[in-house]
Amino acid sequence: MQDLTRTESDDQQLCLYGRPVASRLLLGTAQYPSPALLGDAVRRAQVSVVTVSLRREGARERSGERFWQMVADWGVHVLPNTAGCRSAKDAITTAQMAREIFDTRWVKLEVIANDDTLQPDVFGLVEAATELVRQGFEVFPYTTEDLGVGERLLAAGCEVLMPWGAPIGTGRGLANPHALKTMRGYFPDTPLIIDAGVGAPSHAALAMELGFDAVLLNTAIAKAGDPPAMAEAFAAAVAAGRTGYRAGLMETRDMATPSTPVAGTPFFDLSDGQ
Amino acid sequence: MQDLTRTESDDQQLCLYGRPVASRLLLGTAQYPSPALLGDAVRRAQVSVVTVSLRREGARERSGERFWQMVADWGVHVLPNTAGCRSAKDAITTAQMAREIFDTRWVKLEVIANDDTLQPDVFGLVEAATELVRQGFEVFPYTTEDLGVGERLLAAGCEVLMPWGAPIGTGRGLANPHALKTMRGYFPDTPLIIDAGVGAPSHAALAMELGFDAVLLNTAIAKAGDPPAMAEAFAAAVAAGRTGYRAGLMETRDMATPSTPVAGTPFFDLSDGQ
Amino acid sequence: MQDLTRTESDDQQLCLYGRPVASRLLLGTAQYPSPALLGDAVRRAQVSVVTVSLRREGARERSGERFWQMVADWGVHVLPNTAGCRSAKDAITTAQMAREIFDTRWVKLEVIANDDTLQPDVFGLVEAATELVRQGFEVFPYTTEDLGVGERLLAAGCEVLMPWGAPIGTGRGLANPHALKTMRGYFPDTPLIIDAGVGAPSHAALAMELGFDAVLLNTAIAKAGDPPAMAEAFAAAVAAGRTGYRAGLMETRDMATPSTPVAGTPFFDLSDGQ
Amino acid sequence: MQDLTRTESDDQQLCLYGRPVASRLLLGTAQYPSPALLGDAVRRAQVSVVTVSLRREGARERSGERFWQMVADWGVHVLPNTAGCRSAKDAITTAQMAREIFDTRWVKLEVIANDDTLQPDVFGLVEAATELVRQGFEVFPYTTEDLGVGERLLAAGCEVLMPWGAPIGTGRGLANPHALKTMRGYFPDTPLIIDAGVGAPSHAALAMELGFDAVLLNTAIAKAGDPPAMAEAFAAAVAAGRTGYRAGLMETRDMATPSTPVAGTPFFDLSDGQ
Amino acid sequence: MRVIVNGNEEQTEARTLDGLLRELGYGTAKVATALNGQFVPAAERSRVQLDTGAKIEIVSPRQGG
Amino acid sequence: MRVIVNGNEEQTEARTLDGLLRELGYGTAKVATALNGQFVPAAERSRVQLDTGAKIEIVSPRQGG
Amino acid sequence: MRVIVNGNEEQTEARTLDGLLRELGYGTAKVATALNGQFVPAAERSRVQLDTGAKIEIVSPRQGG
Amino acid sequence: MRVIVNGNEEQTEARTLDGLLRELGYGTAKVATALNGQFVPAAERSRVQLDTGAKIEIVSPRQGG
Repeated sequence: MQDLTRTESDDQQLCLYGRPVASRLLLGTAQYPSPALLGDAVRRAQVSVVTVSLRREGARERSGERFWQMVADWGVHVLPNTAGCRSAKDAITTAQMAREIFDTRWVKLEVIANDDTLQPDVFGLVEAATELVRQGFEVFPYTTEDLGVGERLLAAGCEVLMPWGAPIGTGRGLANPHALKTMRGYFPDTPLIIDAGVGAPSHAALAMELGFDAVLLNTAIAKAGDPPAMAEAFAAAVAAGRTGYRAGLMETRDMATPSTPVAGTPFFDLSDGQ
Repeated sequence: MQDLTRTESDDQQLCLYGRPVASRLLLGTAQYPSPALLGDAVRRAQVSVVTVSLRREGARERSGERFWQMVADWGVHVLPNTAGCRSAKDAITTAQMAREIFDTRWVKLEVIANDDTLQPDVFGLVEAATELVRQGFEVFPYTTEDLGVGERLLAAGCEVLMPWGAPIGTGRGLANPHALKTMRGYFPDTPLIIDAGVGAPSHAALAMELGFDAVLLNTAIAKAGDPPAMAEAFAAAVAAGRTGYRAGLMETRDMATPSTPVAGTPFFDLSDGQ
Repeated sequence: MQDLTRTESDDQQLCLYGRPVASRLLLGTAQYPSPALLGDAVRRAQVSVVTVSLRREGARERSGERFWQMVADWGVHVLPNTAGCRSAKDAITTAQMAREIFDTRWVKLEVIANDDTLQPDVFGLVEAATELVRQGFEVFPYTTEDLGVGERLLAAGCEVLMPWGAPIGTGRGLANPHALKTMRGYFPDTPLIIDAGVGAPSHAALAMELGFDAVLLNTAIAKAGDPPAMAEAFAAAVAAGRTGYRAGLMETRDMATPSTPVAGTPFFDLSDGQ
Repeated sequence: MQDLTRTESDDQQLCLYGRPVASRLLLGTAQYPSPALLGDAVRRAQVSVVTVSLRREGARERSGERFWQMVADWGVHVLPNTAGCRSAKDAITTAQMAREIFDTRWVKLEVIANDDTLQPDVFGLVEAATELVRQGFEVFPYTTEDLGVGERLLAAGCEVLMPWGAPIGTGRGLANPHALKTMRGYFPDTPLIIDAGVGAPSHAALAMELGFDAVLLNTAIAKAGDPPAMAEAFAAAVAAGRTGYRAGLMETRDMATPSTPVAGTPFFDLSDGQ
Repeated sequence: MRVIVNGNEEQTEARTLDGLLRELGYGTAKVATALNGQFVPAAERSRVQLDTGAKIEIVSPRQGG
Repeated sequence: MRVIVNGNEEQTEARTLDGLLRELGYGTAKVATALNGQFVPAAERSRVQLDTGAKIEIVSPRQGG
Repeated sequence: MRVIVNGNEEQTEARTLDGLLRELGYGTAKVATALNGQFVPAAERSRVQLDTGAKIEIVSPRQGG
Repeated sequence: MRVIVNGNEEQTEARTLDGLLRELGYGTAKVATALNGQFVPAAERSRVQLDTGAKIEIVSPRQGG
């Protein structure tokens, strides 16, 4: 099998805020059993974008620096998140700190509504997105499949939308595939990235078959029995779904149809008479 | 992405009746827009096994020979089918003719119950399998997810079972994933190949994630907009699902769980007071 | 709400082997917390048919007689089963004993293939059905959605088929609704009763909406928190699904359509200009 | 079958803004083939609440008055909607007009985001709900399963939430049952009514089994082959689901479990030896 | 004076909403009204002045979902 | 003579199925019977001879699903 | 003599399956054969007698699913 | 003077954010800072005065999803 990540010609390559992105699998960096396994996963999946976060650091800890050095060595795009923020204000300040420390205008904007579902607070999200775009950020909003919210995020200046598949960490796949398909059709020209809830390679393939541009995930790889192998599996699944989408999926049918042609079947007349 | 078909060490490679099979995607050869596109599909997917059939041939037609020469050039295992047979008797005679002409003991045994679903006639299937095994055939029975039928096929001497995913040509994927998962658990040591009904790469990935050993399909590739690209997509999906299965899929959860750790979240105390 | 069981005129009433059956909910009698609760369930659901079984009885036990007296008082049709039989031979002998003791030609024929799924052994089932019909029984075969098996059962003389919804006792509902819908279409004139796997009233309603003639269940009522109330719930659900089926269900649509007409909406032009 | 709508004792009866509501099926009045069939549907389903709308009226038309007289004769609660409104402002003015003409503080608040899905514009919805509550309305907001939006609607003073099942008029049932179940658990004390997308009685039963308090629908009845019969079917399904929910649904299981007890099965030892 | 009634242009002599309804022949019809997007209660129709280009909504009960 | 009744070994003096039921005390109990896997109708129990090792099933109505 | 070849009636002078194939012009074509529903291996075609009304299948490789 | 650093109370002599970081020993650590919920760029830390009760966040890169 040749290298599927190379089969897209340049004009079909995904661009996010003007930057070409070779792999359509975006990877979270949390929860791995060890930094070594995380690094292996990044390499095995050949990812182009990883998400990172900010956390409080004690004076002599220096763990942030070690992590950062590792990430820098990968040579990937870094997408800092605002995970854990419960208000637009916190998310905005976190984004500002992230911009300084990671030296990037990209931010994965999370404004969380509640702990049960970790779903986006769509009001805080639009408010924060509006302000961050004003400040020059390139915002990747973690949102729902709500079309009206998507429209407001685009109106605020977002050029990418990241709807959830299912609640973060559940691994349930696409909870509402019909709504996600509708979203894809409603925003034909906006890069749409499924973020959260993807638990198995088949979920990632389905997302791509529906026409989504990329998949961002973390738990399903970090918590796999063998994270680097699972990273490779997801990379293949994303490529498979994308290639399948572009190759034109067959229409499903209600009734069976022979794959082997009926014409010329031996014993055809004899059978009739039996 | 490295070549996924090579990541399985020798002892994990699929063996069907003693023959090692490198690719877990088995490909049907019917319904392609042209022989050239069929050939491209076989090469792009790097398949190891293709299904073929027998049809009546006029005296000076020689189309069978041309087709056969093409297949021979691919250097793959050939799995002749008994497609279209409606009785054990017809299937047995067809298998005998196929053995002579394709010079193989392998036979994909189809005994069809009705035209609406093209589902196996499980009675005729067991009868024909019993006789063909007695005659030295290596039988790949196209069957359902019925465990009792599976047991009788194994008792008859079959060493592989090929349950349907959904009716032939429908592309609906796995119509009863719970029953198929049960079947996988019930026959832990028998190679199980999903045959029929697979319509999209995500379906193939799901089949492999459930632990099936391989996927056999035809229509979804032959009737794709771009069959060779779709063949590649399915090959990647099968590899993705297999790798994911072996890497240990995460458990799904009902409630959300943060991927980014909560400890050390900035503003955590401030937020509480808001 | 009027009495739904009375809304079917005589020519639409379900007939099973010539006997009119007022209620389309058939009830199993096992596993109830007490005989009193079982009796309440039978009355609350106004069932017309109950299933019973035979079990070994010690010399001075007389529990069989007490149970039988209770059943006789209900004034319902009794449908003895061959539950637990693993071979055609056992099932036939059990059916013969049941005919003598319950004084009925009806028998719910179960020939079980394995303990994991308790699914029908379709070979033993057809064998036993053939012999029992020959002996004058009116056989209600517990079968799968397999159309070929169904055809053989009809050929053997069965006039009713009872496909499973899901494995006995799982309460998972209809595991393969598409196949069951196909079965309904394939046998348009045979009474088809969903037997096993139904866990919630909505499952029973769905079965009836697909056009099945009745639903037979046990565990979902016996193991409910309040069995008589649950019996009533299932009776209502079966009536609802049946009435809905006959009243002509709407076609589902992919796109939204206003229920309130658009014409004459106030502010329609003003809104356009906003 | 006794009258299921009467089985709830007074303390379990649904109350909406302080008014007891006997039937948990709320009915839309649009799209019926004739006023007579609408009236029959209302009577057959014994509904307690119907939705109505406002539309532009020509000077000598008087169709509004005739419709209104019919509704008044039914003796039900009237719930005027703001269907078709695309902004908070339009919805507020429409609600004010409805309050005057229907003489009720109740309003089903719809602020529509787009024509493809007719989904709520959650921003406009919260804005309008806030203002209408301030003006003394009792607001029934047509919303999504978004928990954060639900919280803001409750904070605005709404005492009922009406999440969609699927887009209006699609009849697809509950598109995201897991999210709706989560919503039920998240708002344990708020009346939650499934509004829109319900296409079959089984969908309504499922909604009630998940613990929703009521179901509001229109198209599935109005567009049925026999609307009054379908109204009756839905009334029965809602009662079935509610009764089932309160009676304690069985837990689903992965493996089969016999309903008829194994102990005392005849031939048990003989069978072992076969 | 030109006004817009339910989306259609009309010529009217009336100076109040009340007068307009009478002029158009609504009589005692069960309607509710809005002027330029603002609700006008029945009791205030006689006090509300119409200007050229005013947008008036006159609505009545209808079937709704 | 040893026979197996409902899966358990028993000693019996009875020579017929009928006699066995009486000996065991079934009296008029509502039961059905099988001998060595074959159904024995009530009317034939007195004509059926028991041999050593005979397997007898004696069953009565029970709850069933 | 009339025989049925691949579902169509044919007149033939041949007395064996081998002869029939030659007469029809199959030459060295890669085919397999059955007579009256029974497989006839290539090596036995010359030993197999044809009778009037014999049903012969002559098949070759084709695409299959 | 008491301040709150990353959620914990601390005593400090420092009058600026810059001074506080030095006093606590952060040295050249790769950190970003906020004061009372507002981001403070590195270049402005020496110009920002601390008051009693000030809430300071000091964060660095971490794994994230």
